[in-house]
Amino acid sequence: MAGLQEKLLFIALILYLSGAVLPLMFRRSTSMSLLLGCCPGVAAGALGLALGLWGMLYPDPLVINLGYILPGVELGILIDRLAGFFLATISMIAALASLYSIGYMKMYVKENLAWWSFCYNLFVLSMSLVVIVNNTVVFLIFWELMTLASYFLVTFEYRHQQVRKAGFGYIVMTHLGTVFIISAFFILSGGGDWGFADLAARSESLSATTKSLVFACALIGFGTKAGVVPLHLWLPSAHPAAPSNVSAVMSGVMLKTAIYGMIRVIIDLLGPGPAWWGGLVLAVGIVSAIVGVLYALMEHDLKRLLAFHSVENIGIILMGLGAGMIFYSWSMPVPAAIAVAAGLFHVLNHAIFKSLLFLGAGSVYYATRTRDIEELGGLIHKMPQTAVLFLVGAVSISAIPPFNGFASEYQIYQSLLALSLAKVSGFWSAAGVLACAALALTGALAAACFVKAFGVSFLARPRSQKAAGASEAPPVMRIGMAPLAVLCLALGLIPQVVMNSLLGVAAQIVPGPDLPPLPGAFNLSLALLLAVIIAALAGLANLPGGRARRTETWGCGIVTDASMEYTAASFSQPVRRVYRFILQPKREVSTDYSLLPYFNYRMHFEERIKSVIRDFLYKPLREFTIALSKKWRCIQCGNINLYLGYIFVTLIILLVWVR
Amino acid sequence: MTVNILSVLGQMAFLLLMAPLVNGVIKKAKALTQCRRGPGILQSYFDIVKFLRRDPVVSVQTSWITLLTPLVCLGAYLAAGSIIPLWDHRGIVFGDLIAFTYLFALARFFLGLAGLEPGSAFGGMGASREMMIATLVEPVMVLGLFGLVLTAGSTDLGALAGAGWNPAGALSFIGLMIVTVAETGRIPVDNPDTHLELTMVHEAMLLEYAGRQLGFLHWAAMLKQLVLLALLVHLFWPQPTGIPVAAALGLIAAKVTALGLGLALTESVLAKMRLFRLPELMAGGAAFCLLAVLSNSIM
Amino acid sequence: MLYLLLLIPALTAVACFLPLNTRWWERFNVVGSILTGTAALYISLQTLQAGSPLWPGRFLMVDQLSAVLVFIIGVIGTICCLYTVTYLRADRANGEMDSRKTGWFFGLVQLFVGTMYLAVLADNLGVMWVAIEGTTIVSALLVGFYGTRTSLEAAWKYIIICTVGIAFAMLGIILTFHAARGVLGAEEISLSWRFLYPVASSLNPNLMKLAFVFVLVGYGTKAGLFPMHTWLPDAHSQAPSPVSALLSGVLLNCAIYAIIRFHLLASATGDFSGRLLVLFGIMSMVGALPFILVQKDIKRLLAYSSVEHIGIIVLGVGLGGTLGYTGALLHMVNHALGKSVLFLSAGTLTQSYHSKLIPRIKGIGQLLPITSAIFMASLLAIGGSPPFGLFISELNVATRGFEASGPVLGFIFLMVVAVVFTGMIYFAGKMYFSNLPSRFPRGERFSAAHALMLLPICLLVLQGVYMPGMVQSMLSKVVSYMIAGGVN
Amino acid sequence: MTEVLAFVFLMAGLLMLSGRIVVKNITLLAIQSAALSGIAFYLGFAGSEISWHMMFMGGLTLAVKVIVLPMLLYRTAIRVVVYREVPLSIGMGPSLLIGVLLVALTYVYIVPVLLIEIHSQTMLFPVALSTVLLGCFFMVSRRSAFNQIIGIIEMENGLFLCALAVTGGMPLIIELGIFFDLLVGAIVMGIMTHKIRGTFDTLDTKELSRLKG
Repeated sequence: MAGLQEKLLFIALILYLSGAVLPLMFRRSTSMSLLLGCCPGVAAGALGLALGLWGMLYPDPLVINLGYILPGVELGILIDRLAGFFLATISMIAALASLYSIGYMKMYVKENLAWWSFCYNLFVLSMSLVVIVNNTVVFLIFWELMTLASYFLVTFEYRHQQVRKAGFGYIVMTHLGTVFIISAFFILSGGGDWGFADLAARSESLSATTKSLVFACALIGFGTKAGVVPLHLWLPSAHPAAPSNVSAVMSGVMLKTAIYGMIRVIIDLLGPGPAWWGGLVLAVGIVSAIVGVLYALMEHDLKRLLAFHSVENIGIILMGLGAGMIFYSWSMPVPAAIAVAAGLFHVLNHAIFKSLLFLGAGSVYYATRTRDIEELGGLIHKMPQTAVLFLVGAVSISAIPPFNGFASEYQIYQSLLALSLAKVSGFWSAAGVLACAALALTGALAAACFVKAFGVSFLARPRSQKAAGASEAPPVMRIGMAPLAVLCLALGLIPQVVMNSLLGVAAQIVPGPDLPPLPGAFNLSLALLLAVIIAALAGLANLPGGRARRTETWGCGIVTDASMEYTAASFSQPVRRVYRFILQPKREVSTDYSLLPYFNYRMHFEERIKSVIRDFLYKPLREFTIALSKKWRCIQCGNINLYLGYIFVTLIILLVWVR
Repeated sequence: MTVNILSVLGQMAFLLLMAPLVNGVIKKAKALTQCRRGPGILQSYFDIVKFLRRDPVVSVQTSWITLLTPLVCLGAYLAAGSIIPLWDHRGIVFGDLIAFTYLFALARFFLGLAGLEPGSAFGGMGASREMMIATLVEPVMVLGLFGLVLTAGSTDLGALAGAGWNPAGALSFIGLMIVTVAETGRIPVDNPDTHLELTMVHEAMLLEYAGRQLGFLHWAAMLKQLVLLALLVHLFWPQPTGIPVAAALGLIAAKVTALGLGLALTESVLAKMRLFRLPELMAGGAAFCLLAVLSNSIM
Repeated sequence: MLYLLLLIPALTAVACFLPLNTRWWERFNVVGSILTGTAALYISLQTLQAGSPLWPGRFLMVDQLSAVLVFIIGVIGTICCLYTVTYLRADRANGEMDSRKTGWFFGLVQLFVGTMYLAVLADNLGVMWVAIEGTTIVSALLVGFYGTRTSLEAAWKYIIICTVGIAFAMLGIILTFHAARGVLGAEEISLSWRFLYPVASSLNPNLMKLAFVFVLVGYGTKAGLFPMHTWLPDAHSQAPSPVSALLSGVLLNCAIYAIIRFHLLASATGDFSGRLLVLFGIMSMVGALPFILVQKDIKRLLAYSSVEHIGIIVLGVGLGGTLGYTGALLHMVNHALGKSVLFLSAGTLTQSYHSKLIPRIKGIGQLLPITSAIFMASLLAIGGSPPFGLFISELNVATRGFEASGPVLGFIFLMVVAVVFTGMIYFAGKMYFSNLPSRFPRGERFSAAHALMLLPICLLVLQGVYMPGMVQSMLSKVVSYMIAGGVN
Repeated sequence: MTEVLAFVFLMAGLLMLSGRIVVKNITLLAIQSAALSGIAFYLGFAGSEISWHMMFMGGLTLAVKVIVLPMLLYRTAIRVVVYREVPLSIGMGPSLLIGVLLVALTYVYIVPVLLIEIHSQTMLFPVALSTVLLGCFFMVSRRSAFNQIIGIIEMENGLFLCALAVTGGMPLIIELGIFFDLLVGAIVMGIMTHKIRGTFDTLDTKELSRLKG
């Protein structure tokens, strides 16, 4: 039985590798290299999906041992339920993104497409391998490969200044984050044993403080990659910089590898810890969710906006995981498993709708060559199908029933409430409800944000020639997006099916009594009810006959045009003003009286928000480091006598110090 | 099964028919408190019928979203209403407190889109304000409702019946009343009777609507108000059990009307607030709900 | 057999000093270096396979440890010598070197390589000292070869500082000799590693401590440990690129090799030497870091990164243990491979941009696609990112750090490495991801030089992802040999 | 006898620190080397039977370091050195003081405390060690490239005395190797001073400080 899986796995790997290498050989013809780069990815993704589902549903894990590849490093493939889940998610998204790329990358025929597909396939390959290896060193190798490949993907359009900046920030922050990950692993292993099994075995014998140290390192390290506040700074600049199909994969699943790492290290390897671990994760989640969505609401760059929403959703996922960790520390395995499963469910859902949205944004960019939503508008007439797909994504990410975003957030709500109802202490009871309120705030802000995003970019009149000249994206791109949209609805209608299989995954991480399957939730009936009512009303609406008459929008007597429409900036202004204590908006209004002394001829209005974290945390740090280094350089001042003096003094000091 | 479906339909019909009446009562009471004669109690029915007769006129900018929105709004509020077990609890589960809250979000989402679609400045303004207010209202609403969940122990509305009938409940009641005022777009948050662009929120989004669709949207607004009041009644003013359906309905109607009168009174004694003073009002509501939560979680 | 390794370079050098024309010199050089390389590879692989010293002579011996060094010199030395040909052609084309001097250049390079072979093959402390001093003298001539102000300055600093250091090392050797004489009697054998290691534990600990201090300062100067590293950036930046590659890839390793030998000797009587090495390792890493962050000159950048990597190696040796030694040895090899390629490709870049300043070197990806790809790859490798071998060796050292002395040391180590990586990737980005000034012609053709530079990269990748079992067993033999204190 | 020579040896080293004038330094260096060879000869004779090894080294030292090298240096100095007086990086007084301190350090701390064994055998060792340190410090304190060569040769003298004192001479072949190695080194440095003089018109190492950072 396992032999088949091995074969499948190796076929998938070979497909990815061929997708990486073949285009380099056929780099002469771009279309050829594009096809060679994308199609194997689709096939391999399908295989990976099958493997992952198998590993997720089949009770005993698939173990493949490949022997010692490096001194003391034994490479083993371990597809247990957790790994299977993540492998399935990654492969599914990657496959669809590859399909989409066939159409999308045609935009870049001038660029080096072979290089793109090399990096892209390597990226997906390392992502898939990161979640299924069972040795920390190999994990780190593929983790870093993933970072490196995505770095080169982010800097694909390196001719733009901000893309270079974004890429640099990305690689620096993730690399520094990796330091913490490595520390976490090695503090845990404390020696030459690098296998996850050894780590798990050793974690029992560790002292509480050491465990907390490992926890902190893991949280910082993986948190950097996942983009939790305040370590999220690279995310909103790096994701938009990449081509949209890549951003879809990065935002959809690459962040999830960090979530995988957290679960693996913190919950699986470390086991139950003190309750404050979970509390901290929960708090981090809340902060990330609210800050992320607030900044998203201020963005007018469609992809930056989506990137900030990734920060938000990672926060929501962490809320679920945090609740699970708290239950775990209270040794309540059943609610713990449910909470973790809720988090995983949101992982899946976010992967689906976020990549759907990014691909939609990519189609918009493909059609209009702009990402600034102030220049868009009226696209629902130009590209109707893309509009529908994007709307589905928008509704799902705003957690609106009956779509999947609502389904997973519902489960997280339940877990947080369970936190309060456990009645362990007044503090936690209050905390649970407050966390729910925070989640509600996040949901409302997200809804506001996507009303803005969809309404401004797809509805009303085109605000620029670019938008006016748009046309529907090529079919292959729409085909790539459609399954995601379908999944958004399907997972929203029958969440209990997914939840039950995810409960199996969670039960593997949080061992306990085997759980009763969740009862069928109400979503389906609710959806049916809605559908019936709306259909009935639709019938009723047309009862007395007569169609809707079309006329110009009423503009108080004058003919309205695009310049009178509500812009994204003006849409978000009330929120900007209400939440100014976080956003710190600065507005400058300058009036130009050049024409007439009393009547202003032209007004210039500008309101920009300040990134508090960058200005007060990162900038000082960077400047301090540079200044210190400049100071330090003076020891190499070019004077040979001084140099000889160094040697001399060193010798004398050592001689004195010997005893 | 059939009985269940019938009862669901019955409850919907009840809500649909009840909503204009409650609105009319509130209007009348308001007028009387302001020493006006005011329209008749049944005026809202006449309005709706009038609107439903007319064919819609829509802007050329609009797409299917504008046509769909009224139906979605009405449907969402109906579904929300049918979640509340007005009489003895039924077999089919359409959702719980969370679903209830998010159905409102569904309606709001589409209303916002519809406001933006015609491309007139009013609609956009209304949409943006509505969304901002929602970000203030929803947390408070969740805080208040889930404070009650702490006592009831479940988010199921059947279990929650009368969960607020305790001292802590009084606090959350005040908080939720403020939420209701904001949600129903009444003074001091919004003024349902104005068409002055500086103060419009809800009406601004409806500005481009006409005829049948406008009727639906007005109806939806009344329904929303009724559903919220009914929820408050269900939570804070428990029904005596074991009474026939008709009596239960009568009681509900009475209680809802009473609450509506309360709303009318508050509305006529208060003055409209500036938009950016709302956070303070909501903070007040949040404070009450928070107190309720704390007292519940300490006990 | 071993004398071959000394004879061939010497003869080649003599041949190159003959007054012939450039073509002949190039031929001699190519033939000589290839012969040397093959011999070296043969010897080292034989020894590593056997896992015991071979061909013991009066002054020469090759055991597992020196076999590793012979391997390094064999690979890097050959590659650099061959690359010298194309480099000098380009130089002559730029008119930066007078074609009559090329013979001298080839000869000196050959001599340089020969002295380094002598240094690692020497079985006698004195001979080793002489050889290392010899490398200083020869390479100083090479560093100053261009005869410009800066190169002369660099050469002068180099020779003076290193000679002073070496002198101290001599003191250490004398003390060791004194200590050994009491045990072995006053003949040459009491200066011979072969005979010293078995009796290492019975040497006088005080003397050995003091001897190690002198040796560390002495050879540490040559190896470029932090406070004594000052000659290194100057020499590396001013020397012709092949020479820089040899200096940083091989010469430093020879000095480290000497230190390791003495460490094995001294560690038999107390862990003093180990602690000292750890101290200097960390100092070198931290001390070199700021220079890397704010650097304008690309070759100086690479030089400082050499200081940092030497620190890593010394740290690994000092920490000891299986992981420590494995990491140190692997890192020696990997760093040699990566850094030499880096210097060679950087040499091509500086030649074609006529500048060493990073701000002037823009858009290398468009000007020299192949070379710049190699450059980036080796830079990432040196930065310590997979799939290259340095990642693994650094992980070994880091693990040992966590194991031996708690989280703090390991964390500092990892942090320094990561920050260095950020610095290097920053400058790499500046050079690679930027737009080429229009005055340059674009594109290049794949040539033998590229093949030369690709070879070590492939080796590095192999070391980073899959190391054949044979190599692993060789490595483990060497490590166990070192743990046993140089005794089979 | 050895005591007297050792004293001369050490004094020469100290006096070098006090001298600003190149020629004077060369003379002192010659004197020091002479003392060294004297010690070698004495040790060679002192033993029960004559140790040819010592004799040979003594002779070599005499020939090369007392006669040839100083002559060469003298010539070069006349031709190359710009100023008769050497620029200092550390003032005369302080440098003398530090020199004395170094000698004290060797005598009081390093040898008696760290190296009891050797201390018990011979009193030449501290002299040698302090001379090595003095030579190094001489190079630190002089800013002239030329004096750095002198300093290196002084250190070398110290090393030889060490070898003599501690081990009674390393194996001959080794010592020869070391000897000629350093000789070649000195010669190469001499050539370099020529070049530097040619390019920089000075030997002041202050000029040799272009490579920074």
